[in-house]
Amino acid sequence: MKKLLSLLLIAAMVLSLAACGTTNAGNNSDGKGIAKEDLKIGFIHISDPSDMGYTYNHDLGTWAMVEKLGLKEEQIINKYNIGEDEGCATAIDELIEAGCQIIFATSFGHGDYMKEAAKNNPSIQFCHATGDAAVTAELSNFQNYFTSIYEARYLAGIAAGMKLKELNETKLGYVAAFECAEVVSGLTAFYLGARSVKPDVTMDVIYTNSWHDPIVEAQVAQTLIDGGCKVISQHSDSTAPATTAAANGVFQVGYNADMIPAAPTASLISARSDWSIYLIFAVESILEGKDIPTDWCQGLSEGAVYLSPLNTDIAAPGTQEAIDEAAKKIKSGDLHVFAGPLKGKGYNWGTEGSIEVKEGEWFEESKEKSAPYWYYIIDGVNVLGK
Amino acid sequence: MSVLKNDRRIPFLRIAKRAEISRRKAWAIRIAAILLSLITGGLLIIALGHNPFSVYRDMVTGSFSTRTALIATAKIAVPLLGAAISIAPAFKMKFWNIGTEGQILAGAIAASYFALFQHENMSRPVLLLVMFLAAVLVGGLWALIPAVFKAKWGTNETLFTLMMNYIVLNIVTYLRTGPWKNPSSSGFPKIAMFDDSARLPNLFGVHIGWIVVLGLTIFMYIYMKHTQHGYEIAVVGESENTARYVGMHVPVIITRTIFISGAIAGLVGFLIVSGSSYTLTDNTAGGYGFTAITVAWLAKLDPFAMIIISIFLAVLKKGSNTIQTNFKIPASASEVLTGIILFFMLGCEFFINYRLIFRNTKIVEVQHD
Amino acid sequence: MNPVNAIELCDITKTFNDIPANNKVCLQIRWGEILSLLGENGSGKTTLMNILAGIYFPDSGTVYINGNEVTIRSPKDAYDLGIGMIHQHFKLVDNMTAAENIVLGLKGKGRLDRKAISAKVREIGEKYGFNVNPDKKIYDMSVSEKQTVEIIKVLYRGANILILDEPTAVLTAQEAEKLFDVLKNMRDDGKAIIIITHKLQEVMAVSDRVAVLRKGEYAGTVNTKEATVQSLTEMMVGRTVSLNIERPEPVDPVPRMVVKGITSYNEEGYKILDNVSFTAYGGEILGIAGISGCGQKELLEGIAGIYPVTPDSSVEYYPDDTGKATELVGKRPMQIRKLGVALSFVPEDRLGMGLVGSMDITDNMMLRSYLKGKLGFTDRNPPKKLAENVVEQLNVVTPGITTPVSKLSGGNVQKVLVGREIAAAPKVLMTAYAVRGLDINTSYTIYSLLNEQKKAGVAVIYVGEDLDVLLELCDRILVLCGGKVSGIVDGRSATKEQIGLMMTSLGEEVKK
Amino acid sequence: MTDIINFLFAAVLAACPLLLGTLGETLTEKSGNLNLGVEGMMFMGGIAGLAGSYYYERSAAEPAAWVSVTIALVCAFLCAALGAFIYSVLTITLRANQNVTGLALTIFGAGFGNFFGEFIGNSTGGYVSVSQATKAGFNDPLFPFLSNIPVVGKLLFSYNFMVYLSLAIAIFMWYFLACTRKGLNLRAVGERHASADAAGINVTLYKYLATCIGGGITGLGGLYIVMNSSNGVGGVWVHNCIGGYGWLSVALVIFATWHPARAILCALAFGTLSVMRFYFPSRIIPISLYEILPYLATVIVLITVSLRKKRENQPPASLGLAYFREDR
Repeated sequence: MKKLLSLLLIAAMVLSLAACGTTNAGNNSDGKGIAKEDLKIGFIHISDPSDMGYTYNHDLGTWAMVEKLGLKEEQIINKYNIGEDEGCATAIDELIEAGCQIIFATSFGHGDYMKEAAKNNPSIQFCHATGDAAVTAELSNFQNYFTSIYEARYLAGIAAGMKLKELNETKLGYVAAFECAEVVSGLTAFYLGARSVKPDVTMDVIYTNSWHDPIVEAQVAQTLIDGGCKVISQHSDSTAPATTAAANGVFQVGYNADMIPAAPTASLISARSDWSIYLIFAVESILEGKDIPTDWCQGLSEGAVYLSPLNTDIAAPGTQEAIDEAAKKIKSGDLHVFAGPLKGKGYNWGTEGSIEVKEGEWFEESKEKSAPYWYYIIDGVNVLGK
Repeated sequence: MSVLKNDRRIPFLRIAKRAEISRRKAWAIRIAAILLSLITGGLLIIALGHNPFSVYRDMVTGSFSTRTALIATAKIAVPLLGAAISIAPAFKMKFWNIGTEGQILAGAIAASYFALFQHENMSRPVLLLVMFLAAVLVGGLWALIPAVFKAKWGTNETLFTLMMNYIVLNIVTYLRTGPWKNPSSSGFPKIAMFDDSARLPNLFGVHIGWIVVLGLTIFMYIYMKHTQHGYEIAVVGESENTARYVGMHVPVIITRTIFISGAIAGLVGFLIVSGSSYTLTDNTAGGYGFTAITVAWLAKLDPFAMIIISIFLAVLKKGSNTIQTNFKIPASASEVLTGIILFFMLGCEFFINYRLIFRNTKIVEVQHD
Repeated sequence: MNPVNAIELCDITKTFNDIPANNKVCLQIRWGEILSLLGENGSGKTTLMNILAGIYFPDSGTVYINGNEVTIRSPKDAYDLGIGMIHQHFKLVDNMTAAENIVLGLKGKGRLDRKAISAKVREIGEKYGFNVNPDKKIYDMSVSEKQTVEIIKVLYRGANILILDEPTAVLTAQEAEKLFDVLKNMRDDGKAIIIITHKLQEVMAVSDRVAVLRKGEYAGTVNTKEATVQSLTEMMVGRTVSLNIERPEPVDPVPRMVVKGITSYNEEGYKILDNVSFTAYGGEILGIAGISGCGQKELLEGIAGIYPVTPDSSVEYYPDDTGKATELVGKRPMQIRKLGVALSFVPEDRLGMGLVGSMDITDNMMLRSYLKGKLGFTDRNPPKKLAENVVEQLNVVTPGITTPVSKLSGGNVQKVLVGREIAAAPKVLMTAYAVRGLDINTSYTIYSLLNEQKKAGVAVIYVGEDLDVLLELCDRILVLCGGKVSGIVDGRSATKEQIGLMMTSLGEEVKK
Repeated sequence: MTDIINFLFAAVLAACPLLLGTLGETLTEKSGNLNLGVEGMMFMGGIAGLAGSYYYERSAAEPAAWVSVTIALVCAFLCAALGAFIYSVLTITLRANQNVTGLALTIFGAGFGNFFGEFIGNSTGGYVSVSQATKAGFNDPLFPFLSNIPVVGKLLFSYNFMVYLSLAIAIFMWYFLACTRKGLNLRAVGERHASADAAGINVTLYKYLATCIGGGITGLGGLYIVMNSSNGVGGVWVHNCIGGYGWLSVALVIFATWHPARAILCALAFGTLSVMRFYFPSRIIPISLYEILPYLATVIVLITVSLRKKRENQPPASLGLAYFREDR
């Protein structure tokens, strides 16, 4: 009896699989745009906004976009806590099933699954932040976007450098997620910013091997502080380094979110992206039936990156002025973040690469494609315990 | 003599083993348990401010109503069923193999090696065959380690197999962050997606693994019911003394059976990487190994009953993804619901095996002297 | 002394799986007496006492302690009422000390005062003449030491009603004697003592009164002085019996199995078999006697290839009269069978070794033959036929051959097992306690089955515990004591006393 | 020198949640219950503690830190004990298989934690965090006046109260098991149900209490991870933040051979291992292989225990078995 029942069940399943045939979700195939009220937007996030970091910040962009375009909350479907694994493919399928015409994924590791889905669902737009595969994928519906966050990091580095100068210390610490170009580009920019005001500064870097693991982030921050770092910064998603810095009486420069509320006695300033600029642009594009560029990257000049307000209670005097001046120069093109002389070495694409930027020259970051590609560790930056 | 004191109350409730229970009654108890668990879950849904009927309805329609939904459900059910099948012979032998998760990963690693590094040297059928064989072999060998210690020295297999899960999980992390890191991912520690030739073909939208697993189900039914090996497994599980009495070589049977168990788990690992995720991640086993233990147990190790239960749990999982989109109920609801259902299902077996005797079935008068 | 009964049981009924173990049993025990509770195996003695000890809760019936009606819901209730039971399988925690076991579960100061406890344990020991080291771990103790701990445990709790379940089964004669002295001391102290046993000579030696249970029912109580072995036996089995077991003369006995110097060590490295040698002849029944735990189990299992024996041991099997022998030592049962050795074995533990309780009769028949199927599959047809035959020929009471054997009664389980072993057409048939727990009728069925085998020229080895049966059934009797052969006597001429002595004193005196 | 002190300090903090998990599971296993749901109970304890503290602070006019901390402790303990209670009802009263029930509890508890973590976040505007005062309550040194003594001050007196609490539990548990009647009774229950029962011990009650209290203690381990900012996530809910700690605790129980005092050292060893890679980075062993070591060590202990058969180091003999008095 039981056996019969189960066999029937299987049979039913197989039949219905077959019967469903080739019906397909998605409807925007004519390129004529979509009525605003029909629009559905899907997001895939690696964590949820309670990380007070990357996802929180990206989520802010979402709601800014919703407000600006006059969308309804129901038109946004957020998938939180989606790992960089098969769960991502499932989440994408869910979003497609729910009728999303455009899907954003925010973490680098989602890229492979976005690409697969883009291949199989040509009528849906897939926009992947921080990724670098869109150029080579040659799919019209798969794009990458990122901000020139290195510019903001450089400015944030100035705040760190000023603080070190005030403390008469020389050591920075950096909680870094992975040894990948996105992270290395950011930490180098931060270091260069600090060095521009405190030339003898050095920086210790430890990798956490995770975008978002507050426990390890705190442990790494503690290790860096125990190793003598007086100002730390981070490329990781949580406020753990900030709170750890506060607990140890040292200072911190944040990323993604204004971390002053989490650590008022430690957090100096944060480098942030304003994702709403891209989100508004991309969503407007599909509403109007226009193409979205394969790679999108904007920075300080366009307002896509900015700094959170300086914590004037603890920042070194003159910090704001120094930052403002450098910002002005970056906007005007007088200052380049990766300006020579620079010498560095790094691993990428499985091989060791090296670079030498001569005095007066500079390295163009995020121009060929949106994702950063500076992956060289320069002198003065020490990677610990690789 | 001292004064003897005694509380004269008969216990409120006593229990006794049941001699026999009709199949119908047993199934009625089980169905009642499922209903009760759904009601409990429903109360939770009400507490969250939703209508339980529409939530349950959406869970079911979200798992079956469209082609994509069906495919997604099947993609969950297939490895779950496969893993449950792999557990069956071990549990029948009363070898508490809770290392299925690790054995799946071990098989997946082996298959991935060929998919990643040897795909250029082989044609697609050969590659898939080699991946299959490697996964089966490595999964089996991985399971063999605790089995040998159990057979030889009686090392506690529950805890041993459990530890093996975490060892292999960290090996995957090591491969991902080290030697197998995709060189073209800007340094990001991720293993590359498989070449097309290392991917399993689809049938009705789902990778052909589902046919393999259904085949395995039938194979396992026959193996356990009608083969000499199956008979030996049953005898060893029931009484090692009896097995030794008739001259079965118990250590050989233990190691052989656990090898088969691990090999099937390894095969499931192959199906997952080659059929649905197309790469190897820390999450490749994705808890299937653990959930499958409950599947196997609830099915009372009957391979056909496992089909129903794994589909049921797959619906829960897929359905809660749907209700996450529809009602903004966090997707972890599936684990909460699964847990509740498992609790009720585990608890209800008691009422099938025992009967209750309440105090008022017999009243004794109090006497004073 | 208190005039009333220590315990009075009225109409106690207890069923397991709808099979009554006790049916309306009534019983009285007085203060200051030793009562023997006598009955065959399976007559419900232990069940009844477990009800008093709070292990089982009766389905119906009333218990009076010292004249008061009580309800015993747990062992704790029993202790509170002054009842202490020493179970046949000791309920001790192995890796704790004697003292710790003794105070287990007792109320008292939160902190364990080990010194005070040890002192009190010694005190009790001295009072009754025990010698026990309170700080010794149970796993380091001998059986009799463990029993002592159990008794002290009960006394420590101030029990004045003691129940001992087959206390002498594991003791040597001297140890048993000592135990009886202690019990008599306690009786004189005013305590009520119940001994469960089925050994009649013990009953006669130690008890004041004897209560008899028969098939779960109360058969009466008599004063020991007025009872005889014969009258008690009748009460136990319910009718006048003369143990007239058929014993045909052996016809043309030929050596079938020659056992030379079997030696074996148990897991703890203790010598459990010491140079045991004998020859089993076709056409005769060789009995093996001994106190339980003297190596009988290991001897049979050693021969069958289940229990490890030293490599210099030898078991030679002679399939025919040509004098060609097959060596069995060092081979597993499967290999032994492959060599064509027709050796059948009915082990002591029927459901734990001889059969698989959860499997049906057919699948149990297949145990010996499951490898006969083709291509690795099992063939259930021959075992099914065999099952049908056994059920029919041995009158196995069962709903059908698809019933799990664990659901059958003890006698029917044994018929299934013996039936299967005989169906294998053995040349050597070993049985261990083949009639333990069976009613008289089934026992006689088994005896006649063994005799049939004997007449067919099979060498039958019969390990038994009832000396009367051994003396009436067997042609020769090998007596084991502490893993050694203390002698082989002729079944027709030997006496119970002679064998009893050999069981306890290595037969040295007898030889002299 | 400071390096080593800092390192040891970090190791102790890393060890604390593990120690709590281990102690709870040790108590549970001493009663013969192998509760594999540690991870689930830690999740339940963690989220309940956070929620209790968070809702108290939102509802109280002037929330006091010590009240908030107490509420968190009580909620964490009770909620995890509730998980253990479900397990107890199923395995003790209803005699369900312990392994399977434990896994079900893991599935349920992890879902419970993540579900309510996300749910509370969603329903209160995205970010759930306890107040700075409560965070300080969990993180500040318990003996600030002593912590400035050189070397010893940092090594012995500068930890938060949870560290001392877990040590106190460990020592008390050791004393309880080794030196008290009730401890003796509990050990007897785990060793042999029937013997304990025959000795008049209420086996069911002991099993329930040990399992539920043990569960509660593991819940405090979960709370530590949620509330503490060193080796924790610092007073917020992070999806899956407890992932892995429960299983590591199960491993540690074996590693410490079911001994609460030894558990302190073993937890410290695991803690040391987990921070060693930051302080003494090795270029030889990759980080992820580092993380295998605890499990590998556990396997080795498991094998040694089964090979040496030393009576004192064995798992409780009745571990994993259900008890029914009238079984024959």
